[in-house]
Amino acid sequence: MLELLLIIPAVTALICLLLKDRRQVEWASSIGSLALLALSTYTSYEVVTSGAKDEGMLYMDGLSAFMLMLVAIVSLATSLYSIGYMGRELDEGRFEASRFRYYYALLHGFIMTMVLVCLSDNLGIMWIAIEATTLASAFLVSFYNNENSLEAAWKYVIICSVGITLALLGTILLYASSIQQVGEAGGSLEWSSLLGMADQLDPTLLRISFILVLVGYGTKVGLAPMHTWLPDAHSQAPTPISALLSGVLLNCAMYAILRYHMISSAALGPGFSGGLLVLFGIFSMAIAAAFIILSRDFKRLLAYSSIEHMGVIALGFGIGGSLGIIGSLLQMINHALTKSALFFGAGQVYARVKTRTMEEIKGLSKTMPITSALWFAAFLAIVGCPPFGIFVSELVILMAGLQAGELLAVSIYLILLAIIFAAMLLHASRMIFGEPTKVVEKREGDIAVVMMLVVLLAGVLILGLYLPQGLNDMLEGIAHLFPGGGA
Amino acid sequence: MADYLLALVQTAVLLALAPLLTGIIRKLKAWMQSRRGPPIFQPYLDLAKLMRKGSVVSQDASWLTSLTPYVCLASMVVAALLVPAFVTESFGFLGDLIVLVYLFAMARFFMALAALDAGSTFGGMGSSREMLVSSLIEPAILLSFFTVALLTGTTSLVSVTSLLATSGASLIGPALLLAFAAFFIAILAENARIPIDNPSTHLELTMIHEAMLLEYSGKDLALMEYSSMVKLTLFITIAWSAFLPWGVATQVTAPDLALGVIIFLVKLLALALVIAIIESSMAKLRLFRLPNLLTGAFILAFLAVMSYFVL
Amino acid sequence: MAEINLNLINGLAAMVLLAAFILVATGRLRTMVRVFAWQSLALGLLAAAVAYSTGYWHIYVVAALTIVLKALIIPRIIDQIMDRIQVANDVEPSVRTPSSLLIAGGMAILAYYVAEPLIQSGETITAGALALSLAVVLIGLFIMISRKKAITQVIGLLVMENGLFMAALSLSYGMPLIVELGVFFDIMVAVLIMGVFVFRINRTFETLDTSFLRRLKD
Amino acid sequence: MIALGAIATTAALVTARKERLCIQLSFGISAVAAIMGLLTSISVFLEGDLTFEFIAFPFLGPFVIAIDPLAALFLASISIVGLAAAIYSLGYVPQFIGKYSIVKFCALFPIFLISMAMVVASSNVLLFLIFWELMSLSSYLLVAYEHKEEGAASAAWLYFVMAHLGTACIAACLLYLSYASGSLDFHQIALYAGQGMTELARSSAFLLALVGFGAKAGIVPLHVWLPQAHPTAPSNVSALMSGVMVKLAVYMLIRTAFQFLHVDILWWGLLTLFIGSLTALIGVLYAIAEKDVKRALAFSTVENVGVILIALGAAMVFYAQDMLQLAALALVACLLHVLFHSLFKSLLFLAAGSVVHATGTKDMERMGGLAKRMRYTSLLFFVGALSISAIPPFNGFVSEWLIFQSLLLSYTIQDVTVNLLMAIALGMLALTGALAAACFVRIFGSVFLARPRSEVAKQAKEANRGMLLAMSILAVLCLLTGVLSAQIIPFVDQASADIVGVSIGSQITDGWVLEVNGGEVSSVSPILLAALLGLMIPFAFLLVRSLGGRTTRAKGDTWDCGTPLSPRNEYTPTGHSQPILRIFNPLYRSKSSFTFDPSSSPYSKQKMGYSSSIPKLFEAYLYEPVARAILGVAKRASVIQAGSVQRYLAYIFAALVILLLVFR
Repeated sequence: MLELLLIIPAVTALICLLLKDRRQVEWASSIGSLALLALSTYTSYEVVTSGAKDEGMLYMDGLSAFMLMLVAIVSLATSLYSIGYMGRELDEGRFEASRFRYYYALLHGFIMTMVLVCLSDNLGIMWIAIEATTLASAFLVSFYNNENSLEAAWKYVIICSVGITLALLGTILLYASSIQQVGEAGGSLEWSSLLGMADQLDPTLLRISFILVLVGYGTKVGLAPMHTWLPDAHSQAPTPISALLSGVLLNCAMYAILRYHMISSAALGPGFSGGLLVLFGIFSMAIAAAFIILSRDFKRLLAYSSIEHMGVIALGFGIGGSLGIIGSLLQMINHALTKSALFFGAGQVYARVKTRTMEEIKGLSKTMPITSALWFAAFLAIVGCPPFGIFVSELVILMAGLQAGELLAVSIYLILLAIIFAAMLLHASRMIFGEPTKVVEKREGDIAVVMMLVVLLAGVLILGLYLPQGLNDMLEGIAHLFPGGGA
Repeated sequence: MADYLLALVQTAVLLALAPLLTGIIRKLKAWMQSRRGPPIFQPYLDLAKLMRKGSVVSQDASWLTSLTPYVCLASMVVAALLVPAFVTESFGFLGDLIVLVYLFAMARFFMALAALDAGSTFGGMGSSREMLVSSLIEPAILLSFFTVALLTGTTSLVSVTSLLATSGASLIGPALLLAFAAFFIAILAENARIPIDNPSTHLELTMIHEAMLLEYSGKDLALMEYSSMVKLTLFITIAWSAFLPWGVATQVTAPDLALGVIIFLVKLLALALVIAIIESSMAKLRLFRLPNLLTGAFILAFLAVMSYFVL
Repeated sequence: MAEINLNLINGLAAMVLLAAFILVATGRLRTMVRVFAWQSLALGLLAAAVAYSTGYWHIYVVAALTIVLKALIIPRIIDQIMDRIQVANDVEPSVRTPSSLLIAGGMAILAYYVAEPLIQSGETITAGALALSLAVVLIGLFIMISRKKAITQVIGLLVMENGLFMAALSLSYGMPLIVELGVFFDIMVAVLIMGVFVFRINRTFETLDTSFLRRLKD
Repeated sequence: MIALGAIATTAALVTARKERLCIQLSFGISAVAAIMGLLTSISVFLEGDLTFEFIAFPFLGPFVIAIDPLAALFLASISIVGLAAAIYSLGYVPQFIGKYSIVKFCALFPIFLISMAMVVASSNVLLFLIFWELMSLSSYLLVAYEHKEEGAASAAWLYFVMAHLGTACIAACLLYLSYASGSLDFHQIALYAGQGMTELARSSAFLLALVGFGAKAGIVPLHVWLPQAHPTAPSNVSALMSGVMVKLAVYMLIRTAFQFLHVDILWWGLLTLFIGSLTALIGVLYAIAEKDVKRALAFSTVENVGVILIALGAAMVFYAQDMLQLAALALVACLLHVLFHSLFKSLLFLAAGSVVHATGTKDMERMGGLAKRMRYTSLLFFVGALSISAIPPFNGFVSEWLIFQSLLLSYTIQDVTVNLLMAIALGMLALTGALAAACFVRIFGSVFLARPRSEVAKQAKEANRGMLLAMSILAVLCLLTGVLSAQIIPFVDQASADIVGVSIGSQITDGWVLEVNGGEVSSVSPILLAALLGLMIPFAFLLVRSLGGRTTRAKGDTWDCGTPLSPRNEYTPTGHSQPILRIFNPLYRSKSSFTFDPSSSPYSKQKMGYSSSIPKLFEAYLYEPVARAILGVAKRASVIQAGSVQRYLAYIFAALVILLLVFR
């Protein structure tokens, strides 16, 4: 039954490839992602109620159901948005008409690989899926085919493949440790069985394998020293793709690290891997803070804010405890929704003002009042203002940090959050308020996008004020999955 | 009920004596500068003359100018109600030392505003300098009252006087004397006497208090002059009854009362003499040298507090 | 009989490391591709030897695949690319050869330092090869860092893959078959994509020198 | 109340198009909501606490909303000022119709009001933090409302960043307390927080709370945003902000210090006392030197916050010496001053708003002579000025008198150094009081009296009815609370008894008279004073009429000793404050410069210019260096993203090597 989840995006990709006419391709892609969302809601509902589903190669428990929902929601939003966006790009002749089909095919191929990451039980398969995401998205990043996007794509491919090779080495070491301990027959790469026999694994091997995995997949997540590809890729890729990239791809890579984190905390106790996650989390926030202050291009600004939020999520999981895990999971959803809203808004602003350097943009609230108001609300949400969810999830992580006694990390976390808050808000308020510099006639962004922004922001707003019971049980279920997280 | 009547009489005496006191000071000053000087009842005659005159008001002035004279007089009379002069009876429950300070502040507030109202430079200069002087001297006044509160445990003037009067010489220590000295400087500052301000001239450089009255004429001028005279008498009576009240009648019996009144008059004359001596021997300090004197008063009061605790 | 096998395996592993060192030393692209082919061949033979000594048939399949894919097909693809683009043959290393050799030596020592505790606990016959494979991985990474040309970065990545495969062999006689196949498939696709990109870069930048790729920065 | 607020916001959003209706609807409903708030607070005083529970985040447990007397007191002040501001906005907001979007203002105003009410009502840490930040967010958007003016957006930004820093400190402190006591609920924290923590932890928690709430209240080193944000905000918002929002920080500081940490360390009280007097002095000094009328009022808010902190510090010192009677007295004085300040400061801001609305400028130099043109506004401003300068019959006098009494009674503490510090605080408070009076003489004099100094001031016309009604409500309240303070104190005492544990209501009030320690220390009867003063004025008028006969009152021009008087040689605000500026120069470090017109003969100069500027000390020495440091670090860090792939790979390589070495 889980295979169906993989087949849908694959089939949609194929159909898009074959269809010639633009309208049909658009319809096919939206139906495909709609079906994906429906099926994933059904399966995750089943998982929450009747426990994990193990079907040979594929395995689905609370955490993967959660990730699947995330992937499905954001991909639906992206495919709907790209209809309008790519349509306008096509009319402006930014790329040849023939490559229109490739865009949608690659998009759904990319979605399929991400679904595979969430579902695969075998760590090897998961590695292959992540490698596939890199390859699929490499073409999408270089879709515009100009120098900058090519450079960004090249860097993206090279850095990520290096990272993933290191991760493969980590997987090999883990696999080897499972063989030595249990003998030839028991050796398996299914993380569920590995989790079972975690305490018998050889600690030194496990420690080195976690380091390699953390550095490897950390490159895909964009944690601090390995984040360098992220701002280039996000700013050069077409807007829907960068929304998908930062909304979901980073989370999938984080999901992979979490699997290893589960195994290593079961074997070595949460101290080791948790400490590393906290270290990388704080380091990424620091680097992101430095660059947010200086950045001049608003898409790069959003990319750095993704690095910062991934740092916060890593910090949350590193601190652990049921509060820490629930806080980071909440942070993941809120970040995915808000970041996609921000990118969609950015697309609208770019379409209107035709420049990405923030100094030249002024008085947006005059040129496009509603869209800029929503965009500003998204900015407020991403820096963590109360009615929106990120404020609550950051507070929950703060509580977890205090309970875990990580006073130093928490105080740095608070200071960095404040600096980022000040810097982001300064950029945003400069763009939104004041007299418009460019004489641009007052015309609203197209309605479809405005509606999408409203839906996304409404989601984050609800999560800020009230946590539905169903979602709450799901989160608590996941918290119990983590060995350390049972508290 | 009797003591309220007595308090009323006491206030009436105070109000009546006020112009006489100013007349005596002027006479003493003149006498010291070896000139005859106007008769001591001259202030009464001036007030009566002014009462009959009509008043001229500048067309730019607002409703505030006509309201201020009455507010000043009212606040001065209410303050008079609270101060025990020669008998330890007054409408004490109405307010204590701090309320007195605020009543004087009220009069000063209205006067300064009225000075600005006519729009002339003199008024503005007078009001800005008056506010400067008052804000520098207020800490000294309150700290001297603080010393009194330390000594007697209460700030209501009536109980302070009765306590100090009955306890005789035991409480007259350095604290009280220092506080009295600080308060004396405050008297000079608040009532625009020589070292701070020159009451007798209209030269814009030297007048602070007079500048504020410049715009007034006729009845309003009479009221303003009268209230500043009452203010001077009140300050002197407070000085005596709050710090060195021996000789104030504590029981309501005829001989005590008579003795109290006589001693009160003698005390008034003594301080008037001291003020007259200072006025004829010292010149007016430059405006920006005033802070040294006024901070000196504050230090005196602070020393008084220190000496109470330390000694 | 077992000793011969052991010596053969260790010898072949040493050959692979030697090839990595030569790669670091060469200045010309063509020879780099040649040396890479030799390295993959040695690796294939190593796999065959391990298969022979352990009797696991699936390693034979993997060994054959390595030889066919990495020793023959990929080098030809790279040669084709280089002919089509007429790229200058020199490698322009940013780090002079002697110092890069010293660094590669340092890498080997680090690899050994890291792998040392693992070797004791490893039961497989080829545990000793782990330190060597780690060294090859690190050297591959170093090649990517120190060489300017885009193609050298591809070759560096492939060398890292070889190191990985050798590590898998030495630790646990390779991964389950499906995973191995998947890994090979991924490498093939990666090389194809990089080839496409190399073409595009050459068309837009007229050179493969990645130092021109410096426009995106903060 | 909350439901009504929500309806107001939705109403505003729904009727976006038709501006007029949207204004009436949203402000009408928020006025009704304010009245409801007032009723709830009164009901709490009469019947007792009001609690209400609901589940928002299941994994965090139930959220509790509880209003105890202390919260009810603040809720009352929010509702009164909210009511007045809502009515005022009916007349004030239409002026924005052309320039800015009305729906934004009408939607945000009720949210701001409701979030303030909820801050007071919530008794759960997370709920409190959410509404606290929501309050800063909505006020940020309102302050940035008139973003066309230059500097508005940056002032709003500074305000929001400072508020956010404050929230970060508060979050750290409150969450640490909830961790120490094991639950998020205020009552649990109040019961258990004390035991679990060491002395160091308690002091650090207190310091965090002081800094966090201080940033919001505007104590000296953190006050920088207040004089920039309040003037840029529309007047009804700045009235709400400085009237009420600043006080909520005091509300939470009281709750944290007394209920959670059971303040039993002496130096906490002394520190608050010291900071309070410093804030008061610096606030008033800057207020006197200020030319912009709303900035002067903002600085005077800083000064009043300082006075409140002095009273609070005194209460803490008494509580630490466990002299509960005196602590209750000081706390009552502090709460009274909070309540009264919210009344007269919002009155002053609303009046200043109508002046700015009428003349279009905030610069006092170009005003003058508005008393005749805006008769009622000047009268109402006058009432506000009287109350803030603590002139007897009005409410400012009563609260300042009580603060003086509590400081005076400090001599009962045995420790001499504390007594001396209290004496110094008394001196500073007296100086600040007098300077405040001077400041408001200057403001009232230069804005309303004498002749108009500019064209703009000449055409000023009276504010419309809605604005006048709102202001007169506040003015009447100022007088009533002053005169009838004896009746109000029992309510305030209920709140302080809840905190300090001892009720002194009976001791303080006896019929119409306010007494301290049952009258044998001192007593004042505001009502009788007012009656006497009220009686005396007509009596004096009659006396004068009887003595001097009919008073003829002729209109002449001001005495100008010959030279024709033009409005230019009136005493301008700069002139008025110049002597004080010179005397306190070491504190100001003001730079003044004279410019001469070189062309004319050396003896008689045609044109002479004098300009004096007060450097912003705190920005220069505290905020700029911090900002420069952060920027410097950021620039150095930006070298990482230098573009070359090799360098990026080198970073990964380095990270890997370091980790392997460290964790082998």
